[in-house]
Amino acid sequence: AVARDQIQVAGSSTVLPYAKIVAESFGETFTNFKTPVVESGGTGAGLKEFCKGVGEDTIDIANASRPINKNEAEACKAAGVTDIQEVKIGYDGIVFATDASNPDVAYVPADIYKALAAQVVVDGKLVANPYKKWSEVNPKLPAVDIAAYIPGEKHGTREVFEQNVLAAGCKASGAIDVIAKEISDKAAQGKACVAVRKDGVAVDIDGDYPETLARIAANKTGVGVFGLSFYENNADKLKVASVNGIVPSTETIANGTYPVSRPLFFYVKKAHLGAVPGLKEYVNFFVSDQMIGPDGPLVEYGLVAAPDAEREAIRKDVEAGKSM
Amino acid sequence: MSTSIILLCLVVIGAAAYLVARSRATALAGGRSSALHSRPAYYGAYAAIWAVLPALIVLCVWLSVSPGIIQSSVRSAFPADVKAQASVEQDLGYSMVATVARGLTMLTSDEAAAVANDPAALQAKLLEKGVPLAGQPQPYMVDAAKTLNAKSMTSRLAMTAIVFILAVSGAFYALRSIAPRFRARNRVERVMLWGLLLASSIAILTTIGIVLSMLSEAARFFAVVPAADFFFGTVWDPRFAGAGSSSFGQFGLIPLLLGTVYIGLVAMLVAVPVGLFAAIYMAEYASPKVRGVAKPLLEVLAGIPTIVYGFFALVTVGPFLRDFSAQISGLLSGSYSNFIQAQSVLTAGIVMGIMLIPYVSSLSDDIITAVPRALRDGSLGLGATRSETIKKVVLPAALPGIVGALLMTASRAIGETMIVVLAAGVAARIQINPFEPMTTVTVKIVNQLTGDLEFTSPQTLVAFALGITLFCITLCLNIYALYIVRKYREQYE
Amino acid sequence: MNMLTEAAVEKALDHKMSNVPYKMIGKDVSVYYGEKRALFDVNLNIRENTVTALIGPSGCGKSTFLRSLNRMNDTIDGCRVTGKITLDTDDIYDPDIDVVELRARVGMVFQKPNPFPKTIYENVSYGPRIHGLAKSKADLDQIVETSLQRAGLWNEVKDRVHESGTGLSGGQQQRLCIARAVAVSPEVILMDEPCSALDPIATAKVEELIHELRENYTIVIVTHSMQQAARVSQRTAMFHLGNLVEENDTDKMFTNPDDPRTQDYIMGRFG
Amino acid sequence: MNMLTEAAVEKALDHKMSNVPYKMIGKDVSVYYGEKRALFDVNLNIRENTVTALIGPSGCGKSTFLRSLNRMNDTIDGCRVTGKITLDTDDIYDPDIDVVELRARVGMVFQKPNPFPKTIYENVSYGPRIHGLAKSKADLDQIVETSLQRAGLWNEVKDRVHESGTGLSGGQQQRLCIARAVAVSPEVILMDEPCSALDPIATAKVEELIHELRENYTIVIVTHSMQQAARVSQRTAMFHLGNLVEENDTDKMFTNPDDPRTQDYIMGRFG
Amino acid sequence: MTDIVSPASVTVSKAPPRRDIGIKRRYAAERRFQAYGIAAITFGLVFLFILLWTVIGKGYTAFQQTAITLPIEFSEKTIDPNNKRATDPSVLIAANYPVLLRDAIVKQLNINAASRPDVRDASAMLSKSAPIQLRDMVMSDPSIIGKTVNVTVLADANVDSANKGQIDLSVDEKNRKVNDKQVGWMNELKASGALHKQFNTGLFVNGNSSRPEAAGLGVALIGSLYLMLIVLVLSLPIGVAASIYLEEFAPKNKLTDLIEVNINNLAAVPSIVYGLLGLSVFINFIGLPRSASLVGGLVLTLMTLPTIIIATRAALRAVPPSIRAAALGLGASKMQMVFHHVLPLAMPGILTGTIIGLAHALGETAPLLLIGMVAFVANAPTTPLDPSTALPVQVYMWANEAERAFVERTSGAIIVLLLFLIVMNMGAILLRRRFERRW
Ligand SMILES: Nc1ncnc2c1ncn2[C@@H]1O[C@H](COP(=O)(O)OP(=O)(O)OP(=O)(O)O)[C@@H](O)[C@H]1O
Ligand SMILES: Nc1ncnc2c1ncn2[C@@H]1O[C@H](COP(=O)(O)OP(=O)(O)OP(=O)(O)O)[C@@H](O)[C@H]1O
Ligand SMILES: [Mg+2]
Ligand SMILES: [Mg+2]
Repeated sequence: AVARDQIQVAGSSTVLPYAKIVAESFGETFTNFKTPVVESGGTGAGLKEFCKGVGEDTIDIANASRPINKNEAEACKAAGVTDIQEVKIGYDGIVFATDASNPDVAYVPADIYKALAAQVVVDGKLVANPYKKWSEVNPKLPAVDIAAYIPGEKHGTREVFEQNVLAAGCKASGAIDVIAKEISDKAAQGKACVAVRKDGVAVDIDGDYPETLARIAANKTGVGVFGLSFYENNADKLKVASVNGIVPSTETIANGTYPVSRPLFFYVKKAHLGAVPGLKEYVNFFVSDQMIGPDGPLVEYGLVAAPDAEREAIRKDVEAGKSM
Repeated sequence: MSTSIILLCLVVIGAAAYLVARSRATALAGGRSSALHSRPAYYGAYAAIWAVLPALIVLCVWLSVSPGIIQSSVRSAFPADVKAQASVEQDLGYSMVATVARGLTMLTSDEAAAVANDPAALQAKLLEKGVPLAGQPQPYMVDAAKTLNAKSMTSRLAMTAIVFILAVSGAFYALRSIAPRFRARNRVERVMLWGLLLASSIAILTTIGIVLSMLSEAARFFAVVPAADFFFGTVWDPRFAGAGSSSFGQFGLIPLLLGTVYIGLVAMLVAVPVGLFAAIYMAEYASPKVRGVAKPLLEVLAGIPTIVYGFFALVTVGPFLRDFSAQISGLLSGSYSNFIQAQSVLTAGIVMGIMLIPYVSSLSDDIITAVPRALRDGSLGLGATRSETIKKVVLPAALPGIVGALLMTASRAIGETMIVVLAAGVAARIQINPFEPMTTVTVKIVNQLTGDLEFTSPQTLVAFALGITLFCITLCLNIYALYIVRKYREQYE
Repeated sequence: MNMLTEAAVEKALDHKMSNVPYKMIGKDVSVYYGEKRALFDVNLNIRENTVTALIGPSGCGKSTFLRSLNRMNDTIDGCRVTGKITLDTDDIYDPDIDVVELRARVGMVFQKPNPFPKTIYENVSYGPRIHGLAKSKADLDQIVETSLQRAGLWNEVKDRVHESGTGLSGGQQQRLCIARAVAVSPEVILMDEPCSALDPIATAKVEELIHELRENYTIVIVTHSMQQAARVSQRTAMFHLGNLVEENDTDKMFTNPDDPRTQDYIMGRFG
Repeated sequence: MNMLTEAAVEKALDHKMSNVPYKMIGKDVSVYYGEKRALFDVNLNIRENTVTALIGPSGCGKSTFLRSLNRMNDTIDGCRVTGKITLDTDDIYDPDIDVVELRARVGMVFQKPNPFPKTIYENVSYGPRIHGLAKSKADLDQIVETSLQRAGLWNEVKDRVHESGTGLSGGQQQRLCIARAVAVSPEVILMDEPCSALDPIATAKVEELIHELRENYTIVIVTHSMQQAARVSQRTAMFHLGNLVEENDTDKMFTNPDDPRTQDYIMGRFG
Repeated sequence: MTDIVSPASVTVSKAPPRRDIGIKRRYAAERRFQAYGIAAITFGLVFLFILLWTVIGKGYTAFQQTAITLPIEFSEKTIDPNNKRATDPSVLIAANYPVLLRDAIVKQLNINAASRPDVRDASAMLSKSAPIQLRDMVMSDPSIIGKTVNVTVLADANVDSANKGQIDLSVDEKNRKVNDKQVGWMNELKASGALHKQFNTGLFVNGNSSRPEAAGLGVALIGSLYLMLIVLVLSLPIGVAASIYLEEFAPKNKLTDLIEVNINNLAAVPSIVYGLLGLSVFINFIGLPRSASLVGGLVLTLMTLPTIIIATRAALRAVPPSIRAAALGLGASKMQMVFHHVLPLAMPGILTGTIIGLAHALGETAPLLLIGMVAFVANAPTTPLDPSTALPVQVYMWANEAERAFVERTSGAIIVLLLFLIVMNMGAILLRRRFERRW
């Protein structure tokens, strides 16, 4: 094959909008290099391509909305991709929102757990979730049917939702103790805590946020799970819910008071740094404050910037070429 | 010489061979073309084939094999310390060499001399020429690039020579063998037949490719998940497998399969009657004008991207059905609760059915039109009405073709994703109410492949298992359909 | 060379042809295929319970006239019929008339055998079935058998009535088509060269059938064979270039035609 | 009743039929359609420059035998021919033989007219074109005209040779097919009831053509008309139930056949 | 002859008793049957109409775009303060063009340059791609430096949306992307004629962009064009050739049965599986580049082949055997028979298969996902080996964008896709009409 003169990036569709902004600015700033190609297709598929091997015909960067895990790293290694650099670019806030016409809502994880878990504790016993209306869960909530549009099992967001909301709610509502009594296996306990009811009240969305938005438009009392950036772009149509009394925003997420967020990454094949023209420049450009800094376009789009010190550390790691 | 020029020359040689052979054949015939076995044009074609085909094959083989050979010979000349590196690193080094080599061909000899011993200058110079390098080339790379250029040049020269020799000698061989009784047509047709055979073998190769590209991953899936759990499992609940969690859930095929069948069935229930009646109307009743307009218009339905249908279902059809059902139940029982969910088998089926209409209507229309008029006359002459004629004579005669079209339609229904995702959701459930959501195998194949899931986990690998399974199931269905068609086939003359 | 068949004997006994009432009356019938005029003001009446033969050189419009008698021309794009044709007292081109009923009353056998790609049984039972002529399966079987017998095909196919009709030889196929038409028991049967694909034995059978049918049915037959016309028909009409040249009692026609063209045609060559 | 045509006169002058060399020799020819055997060890030779008529009741295998003479049976799935058939000295079932060349030498006219859905001109010029029989457009025009003339169709279609061949009447279509076959000037012409759809005038023309062609070509014709067989052929072969019953000089066949079945067939009924 | 027509002898037969052949019932059935036909066509067309209506209704605004004309002063002080451009052209690339724009809009709106929020809000009304536009102007003609020129730059996507009324201005200012001040300026600019709508050429020529106002279908159009050319050039001949072989030449045995079943089965393979195939065969095995339209074309070819083969075989089968016999009887070889007679007669069916197959291929995203064509590509491809996207991919990606302005662009892209489809099919449909005939 002909020597490649264009950076190839693949991976998470959550990171895609940010990578796109960076790639575009990169192409405009470094006129010697072509604008990188950024594929979407999911973290898994991206990492799979990434871990296919080293060389011209493999991609240079994988975007990920979750850290690479052990098995994947091993698969990478087996294919000769030994030197991988992990770069964190910031955080993605995950928010609950309803149609703008609804009154303000405030949740605590326990409410959401009770509304959406497959089994809840009623009178000290585990039973299949009987709740139909929010007001049954918590009298302070409106008396409307529970309908939640949550990320499907293919999404990384789902895991965050389960860990930070359901598991937390499970614990907070005290259900964990009942579960622990009924189920001895530790792993099974965790599972039972985060199992979502399957009677059509909680709807998995395997598509992207616009689908969730459309579903809420069709069912005005439904609650959807969105990325912060998506919410901000559609703030006129959506009303965001506070969790634990904290309204999600870049500030509350960055300082850690809003509980539901996750880091975003990309992974660079270090072997390619010396071989693919522009790759080094792209990585440096990405982590510069011009991009991921608090005034950068990524934050404007909805990324939650990492704190100053963390960004500094990221840049230092990149400079040093620190690999995993 | 560039490949395109070589190709052009081959075309010219082929054309020349064609003309010479043709006129030679004409001359041999001495004006009595019946003295020739074949038309002169066939002799021409025969010579052209000999001139072009072998040369073309050699050209293709050469082009695909030579870079590898050159690469290994260039790499064998790498310095020892480079050779000591891992082979992947050498690969990258080589790609740098290739870039440098490409850049060097763009430099004039003066420029080349100027930067010969200065890698940094070389990099800058190349950048100026539009060939960016990732870093400074090492000295050995420049040498290797020069060797590479030299070798490529030699290879190309040799290839050009051999190709031309082959072309010309092929042409001469063919010209020599021309004789009046020489069966040029048969030879040419044999080549054509091979061409046709080759074309139909692509279908086989595709199948093999599909199976192979899924088999090893599917095997890895079955290494982790017992086949019985997969095939007979009634619960589909793969847990998210991202970082950290190593447990995985249940992978029951049955709910997906049922959903596929159910949604496909509803879609066919919409598409087949509508499509068939549309086809019948266009073929038998409509004036040519109406048909000329309606048919292409309906065909537009096949070309609308499925995501559009998906959003149509999500935004329009689904809520409409939901509210409609609420109205109905309100009228019947007084309680305005919807019994049709916004996402349901019904929604997906209807919308998919609409998309499939042209598959049925256009293909069937062609097939119905092709039924000879004598059959229609025979029936009309007996006093049958037109609809009776169509139902009892025309459709049965057209049946094999129509079944083919229906099979294709069903196939398309099975393979559709986007509409199902948006109209029926992704919840894998076992139930029989068409007003409730269900999902299909294809949806899960796509979703498991494109999510954030860990790619080595069974959650992703299950996509391959699903793919292979679906493939086998549809294969069995097709075999059965073929058997049925054979049995009821009515051949007309 | 003609042997005196039973039919011929009986025909010789037909004296008062001119008194037989008309079953169908064609008045100023013209047919156009698009721009092209294929029939020019033909006035031809068909007598009841009579076999009328249409003869004339190829392309003269025999088939066209025949097809206009049961409005099969309707099915041809761009075909237009003017003038008036009546069946009994009904104007068959009256918009009120029902072509289905018309065609059930005026059956047709075509020039090219066109069996349906179905079994022999289904071919023959098709007409009775759509018109609901059989009350029971046994009834239907009976109709199929009689029709096949009448068409002289029963013995050849009785063991394979459930095999495809298209697997028969050309002649067998045509007889199948005749059986199919007969099965509907129409009032008038139009036959467009029904025997052109038949061998003499089968032809004789069909002619016998025609003779039999004549007692109850009116038959119009297009034929190229003068002998056949002479054998089977009581009236003969001669067409030429889209015009009706002459219509007469068959005997007269073949012995002492009024029109010199008929004379030329009949005497000049023979079939 | 037969008029003594020119052909008949000339035929009467053919004395030494048995001395004419064989153009095609069929030895132990059997044909199977799948399991069904349609021909049983037929030994029939076709003499050069002779018209051989094949007669016999419908379904007896005449068409089948005819089709095996130019290997048209090859095109039917499951059809198998055993025995040996030679054309001149070539075994036509030899794997080395080129069936295309064979069919160009042994032309064929089918029972049902089957013009291509193209113009009349294209229909006729197709054969000469693929065989390269015309050097120029004018040449081709000439061939088309002659062929149509020979088939007695020229006068009817000369103004519309560029209109579709399927728009012709049944008889015209069949003559078009004959013209198409003749245009290739084959050595042997096989005709499967070529006149079954023709009127007497056209039939006479075709018979005349057959007579004309006989001087240079060998002709095998299947017919249901005894008269036609008697008029045009010098040799006649009679088939029955897949067997060759008798083959003989036509004169002898129609006056004093050797086989009682032939006698029955010919005398028992007439066409 | 006269005696026959003489009126005196005309007696008309008496009609026999009418048989009951269920005329009424049968005609009712006939009418029902026809009504079903009309209903079926109407059903299809109505849905087509609804679909088109919603798409066009949402998308037609995408063909217009808000632009702002500003007098821009290309001040040398900002662009090249040290006057080094003669020796180092790269200063022109790195120059601070946003400042030029900021100054221009501040001046135009008479904003206090010291009020930072105001200045930021005003600058935000211009597209982020405007500086690139200025840069390109300066690069192509450095003599412009020092002059003041009227330049029409794109407005920011949010301004565009607001200008088209797609943003509900009654919503709380906090919750929308344009604030009241910006709306005021907008109206001011509109009144002065500086802000106006123009035809959205960028939609057809630009590559993809993360800025809605600058995002275009250029890359996708070229990509789709390549894809369709490749699919047409490969799948039609291969499909027809394969069908001819299977239908006319192949011995009828178990093997050809297998092939037939196999082809039918390939039609049922989910399209994403073709993506898997393309990934493993064309990219990993043969080594073609990722994201290239060549690979996409090959994958779509394989996906389209079954459709074309099935349609073609049905069409070939529908050609009456008598035509074949006629050709063979004249001494045409089987090849000649097929190519001269059978194929032309089968043409309508073949073209239908092609139309439907191509339509399917044109609208397909899933198989392109795995071979890297569902991607952000900004540079227009020059060869089929360059990275590119396709129209449905663009639709898919834009449908998943968060920004409001992408909503109308998604519909706009669908309209373009449909136009593409119609243009593409037109030829085939005209051809098909020519070949159609009844016999
Ligand atoms: N394609 C076929 N498949 C099976 N059987 C066939 C086929 N063609 C003909 N036959 C059978 O072979 C026998 C001989 O048929 P053939 O067509 O040769 O008769 P024929 O003498 O030409 O009759 P006709 O005068 O009616 O045309 C018949 O019994 C017929 O049913
Ligand atoms: N569908 C048609 N379209 C145009 N012209 C037609 C059509 N059918 C017949 N004709 C023309 O009308 C004239 C009469 O045709 P018709 O079929 O009635 O002749 P015919 O007497 O039955 O001939 P034959 O004995 O050959 O069957 C002919 O010139 C024929 O070419
Ligand atoms: Mg006729
Ligand atoms: Mg026959």
